[in-house]
Amino acid sequence: MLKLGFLIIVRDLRLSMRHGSSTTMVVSFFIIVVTMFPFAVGPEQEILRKISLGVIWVAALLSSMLSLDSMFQSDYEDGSLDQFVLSPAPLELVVLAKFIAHWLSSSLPLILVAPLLGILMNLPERGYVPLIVTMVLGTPALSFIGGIGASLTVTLRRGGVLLSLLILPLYIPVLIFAVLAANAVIDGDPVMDHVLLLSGFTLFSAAIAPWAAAAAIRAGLE
Amino acid sequence: MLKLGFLIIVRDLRLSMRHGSSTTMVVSFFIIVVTMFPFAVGPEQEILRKISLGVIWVAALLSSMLSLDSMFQSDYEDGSLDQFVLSPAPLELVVLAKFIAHWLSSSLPLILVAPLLGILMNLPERGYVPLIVTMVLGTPALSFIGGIGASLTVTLRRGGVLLSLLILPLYIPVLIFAVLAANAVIDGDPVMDHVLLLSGFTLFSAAIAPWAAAAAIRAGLE
Amino acid sequence: MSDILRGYDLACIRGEKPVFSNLEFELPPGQALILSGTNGSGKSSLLKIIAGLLPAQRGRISFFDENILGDQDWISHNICYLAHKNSLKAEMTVAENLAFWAALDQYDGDIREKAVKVGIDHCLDLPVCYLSSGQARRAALARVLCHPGEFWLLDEPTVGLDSKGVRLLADLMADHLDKGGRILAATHIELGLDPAKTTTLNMLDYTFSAHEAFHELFQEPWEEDFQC
Amino acid sequence: MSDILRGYDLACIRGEKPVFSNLEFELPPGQALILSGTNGSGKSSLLKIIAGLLPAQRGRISFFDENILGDQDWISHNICYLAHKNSLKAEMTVAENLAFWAALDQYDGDIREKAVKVGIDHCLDLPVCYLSSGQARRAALARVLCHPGEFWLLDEPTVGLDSKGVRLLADLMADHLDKGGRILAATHIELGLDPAKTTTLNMLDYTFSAHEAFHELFQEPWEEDFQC
Amino acid sequence: MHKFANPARFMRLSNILLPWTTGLTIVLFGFGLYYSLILAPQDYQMGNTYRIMFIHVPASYMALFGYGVIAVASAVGFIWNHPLANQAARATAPLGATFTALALITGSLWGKPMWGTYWIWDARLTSMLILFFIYLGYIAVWQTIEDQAKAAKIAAIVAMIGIINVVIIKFSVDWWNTLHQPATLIRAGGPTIHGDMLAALLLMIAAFNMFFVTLLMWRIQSLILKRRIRTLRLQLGGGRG
Ligand code: HEM
Ligand SMILES: Nc1ncnc2c1ncn2[C@@H]1O[C@H](COP(=O)(O)OP(=O)(O)OP(=O)(O)O)[C@@H](O)[C@H]1O
Ligand SMILES: Nc1ncnc2c1ncn2[C@@H]1O[C@H](COP(=O)(O)OP(=O)(O)OP(=O)(O)O)[C@@H](O)[C@H]1O
Ligand SMILES: [Mg+2]
Ligand SMILES: [Mg+2]
Repeated sequence: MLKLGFLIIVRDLRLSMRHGSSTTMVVSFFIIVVTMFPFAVGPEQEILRKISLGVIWVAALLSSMLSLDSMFQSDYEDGSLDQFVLSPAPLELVVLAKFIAHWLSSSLPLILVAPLLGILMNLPERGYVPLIVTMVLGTPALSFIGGIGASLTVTLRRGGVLLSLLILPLYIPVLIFAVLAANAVIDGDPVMDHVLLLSGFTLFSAAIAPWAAAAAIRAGLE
Repeated sequence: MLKLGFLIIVRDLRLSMRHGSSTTMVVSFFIIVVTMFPFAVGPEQEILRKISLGVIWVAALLSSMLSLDSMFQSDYEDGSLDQFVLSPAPLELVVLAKFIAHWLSSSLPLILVAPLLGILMNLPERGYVPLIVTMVLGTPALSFIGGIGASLTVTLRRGGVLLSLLILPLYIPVLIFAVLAANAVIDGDPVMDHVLLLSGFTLFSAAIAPWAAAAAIRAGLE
Repeated sequence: MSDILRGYDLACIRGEKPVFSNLEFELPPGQALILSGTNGSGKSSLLKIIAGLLPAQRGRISFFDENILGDQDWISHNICYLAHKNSLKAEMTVAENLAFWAALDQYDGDIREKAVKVGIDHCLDLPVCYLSSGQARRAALARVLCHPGEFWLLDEPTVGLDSKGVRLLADLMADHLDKGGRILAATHIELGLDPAKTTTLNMLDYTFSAHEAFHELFQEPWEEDFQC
Repeated sequence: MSDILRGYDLACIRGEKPVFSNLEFELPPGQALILSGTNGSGKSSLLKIIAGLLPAQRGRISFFDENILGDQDWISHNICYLAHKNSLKAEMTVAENLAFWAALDQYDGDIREKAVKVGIDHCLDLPVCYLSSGQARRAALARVLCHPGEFWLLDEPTVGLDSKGVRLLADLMADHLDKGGRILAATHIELGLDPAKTTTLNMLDYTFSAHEAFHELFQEPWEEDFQC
Repeated sequence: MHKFANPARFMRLSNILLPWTTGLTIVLFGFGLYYSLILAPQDYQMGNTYRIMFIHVPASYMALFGYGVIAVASAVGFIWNHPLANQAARATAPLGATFTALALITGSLWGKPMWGTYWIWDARLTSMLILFFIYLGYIAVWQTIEDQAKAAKIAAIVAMIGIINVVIIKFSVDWWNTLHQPATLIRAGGPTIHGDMLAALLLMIAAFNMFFVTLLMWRIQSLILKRRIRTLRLQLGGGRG
């Protein structure tokens, strides 16, 4: 069982390496979105400092979302999704493996470059560690929730934009808790509550996502 | 000739109306991205006021970009693009028509809802008119430049993310001039320079985009 | 108790369009059932229903007195489904594709040998996007051979194959039947299988009128109190 | 000056893979040229080259002493190309699709009449995503009929068609030939066209060895100083 | 359960009910408007602007009520594959979204005189805004999917996840906001509300509720008829051959 999941993760990671490496592209998108902000809000250090954490998190959300589209879409188009449904591996396992592959290939690299962007955005020094920690705790929830959205829209023609409409509201709790936790550290406030809430939300999404996504795929097949 | 272009515009607009109206979805994405910022940077009215214009413009950029993907992709996948190349309508005309349809179906609605977002983001009252005017002047450039990007990536499998990488840097001049112009109005500074640069950039992109895009499509066919 | 796969009283409605109803079939071991019928008569739909990819409007399919309709577990171990689409990843090579599906379907035979059988071995190291339409179809057929399931559901397997490819396919199907496997295939081409082992099911015998279908959907006569 | 379409010395390399070379063909008015050959022998590639969708490695195609290879203007007014893909928008109805292409290709005949000819008229108001594979192929054939071009390039037009559909297609092709049109078709099926009007081109006569192709690409003897 | 699933029976029942609910809606609105615009006294702080409340509060309740209806109908439709429940969920969505929009609009119109700005990022306002987005997403799902059976299932999943999210959002927004800006701005009423005001408010809420139910029945009827027509048309169009 575990072996099957591992097999799927390896395949998905390999696919994300081929053809111009979608990983590089997610990272570049992340960097570009963040660098647009100094142009958009003006170069004042004070404002940048205040919004830095939020902007980095929003950019991470958007980048992670951007690569969701391909999580099931290409499998659907070439008929592989049907074969996954028919295969002896339970569909819940298949989608879970795909979520993990998505996190590894799109969120993990974001976490690695986030400190660089912190420098660009004038993030206060005490903010780096909380930024990384909240990203580690929060980004899996993005893959899980986003995965539900991807599975809901996969069978729709051009579901891409609908996808964002469905999942962005669900991303908001992650954003709120992550930013609250990181800011609490920066301001020296108590932080455990927020961290627990953030982790709780991630665990909760991990618990429901495989079932919801598998159900959505089964419902969407035609 | 004009008739053919008109035909294509009507077809593309019709397609964007069908199936859950991609227009509605672009607009929703726009609204949602903007509303994420208060969560990310906190609800203080003063900060929101300062970044409002920039955030709205960045969100407009990203939303307009999101719908680019479908500009040629679905035509490529179902073989219509080959037929366009073979049709008596010059490919330059075809892509121009598609750019116009894209602007009508994705940027025009953004311009219409932008004032609402101004309210949410606490945009200063003097900012509304410049926001709208710069959007009218600047968003066509987004469709043109984005269209070049879309045509470059159309023949690549999963070019979506690459697309953003190619065009976001080219969007930055639009962003800079637009925000400078709007801020100049709000601050009561002279504004004509920025407006001229913005319009110039739009005209320039309109002049090169059809040729570049047509060439890219011809080169990409296999 | 019977080792015959039997469909009873099957009905299908797609996108509100009634496709077939009262369909019955029998498939004993070592036999092939060929679905024939005009375009749009519901061949692909029937195969998808049997594979559990489409819900049937009504009816059941029994095997050893169990209803296997929608029984994912049974289906996943016994059925191998070849669709119109090839289920191959364009970015990966043929060998990688086949190895992946074989591992997922828990097949542990020799993949290269199967590839030789469908004449695609010289393309094993090419990415699938470099294949011509017929080569890609052959690769998809190789996947069928690398599946341990006893039941083959083949939806127009000959599409894109040249005449040698069609003969090859017929031989492979005959082999499978000889080994006691069973085949359900939708095709418009005469495959030349042994007539003693082949039954043909004509989809046109099971048409479904809209009137009936509407009752079916809403479970009660409707016209009596509502005319339009 | 000749009204025969003639290909000279055509060669094709795809993705660094040599496909065919020294290919020659002739196509007088009212004639059909059937491309045959095993899977992967280059039939689709040849059609794409003629349609200007793929650059040829070498060679020319002349018509009235002009090289029409890559002459977009000539091609767009004379050639109608049917690919493996159907070029129909899934979200639009069949009628809308046909009307759009007819308008773009500047055809001003009756579309419904053509749809009747391929037996797809009852689906005219259905969105294309509701069609079965054969129905969609028929709709794509209707597009070919709604094209004013004299040259038809058909890439496996019979894919997915039932036997009635294949006969129908053969009749339509015969009609087109009678009117002086010309057809280049890649197919693995015997269409039953008038033998007097049909020539067959076997792609296997024009194989392209890797060695030759290598010279071709680098235009200079290479082996003499480098052996592998 | 399945007896009620029958659309013919629903059509019969709703044809009997509709005239009554329509009449009741009109009567309630008549009284409600009379009470709220004429009988209810002016507020000593807010003057007449407070009368927006008589639209705003019922609309807000209907917005929440609508989502409740969708959630229940979706669950029933998903579990028992109940066609009428699916249609009910679908029919409710645009109504709920409209009332949400109405609550947002009346709220922000009221906000201008009260807070000097149309919008603040207060917890209640924010969660209402997100509810609106969830409504839009739900509607978009129905619009995007042609196949009704499939759309019903997928929309049901969206609705059920949405309800979880509404709860989480409500709670997380409270957290988010209390840290930065204690919500002291809202709440004009409370227990000290004037008797006539209360009567007017209750009447308006009842009127809105009846209005909602009436519209819902109408919409379900028209969805059933639409479906019937589509089936017939598909049969006429898509024969065999
Ligand atoms: C866009 C802005 C607003 C939104 C989205 C909004 C939302 C809501 C909602 C959802 C409710 C009903 C649910 C509940 O009781 O918790 C409600 C009730 C109410 N709102 Fe608003 N509101 C807005 C602005 C205002 C303003 C500006 C005022 C007056 C200063 C106001 C006064 C009230 C009152 C008095 C109630 C009834 C409270 C009760 O009985 O529980 N609202 N609003
Ligand atoms: N996009 C591509 N990139 C690289 N090589 C390709 C590509 N498409 C096809 N080829 C190669 O070119 C050769 C000719 O392909 P083509 O599609 O023309 O064959 P075909 O005669 O149409 O075959 P079939 O009968 O299977 O359709 C094949 O060997 C194939 O591997
Ligand atoms: N996704 C769909 N949504 C709605 N209706 C569909 C869908 N797919 C097919 N249909 C309809 O269902 C009927 C049966 O289609 P199906 O694909 O099963 O036919 P088929 O027998 O396989 O035909 P073909 O020989 O053309 O492949 C057709 O009339 C078609 O219009
Ligand atoms: Mg079929
Ligand atoms: Mg081919």
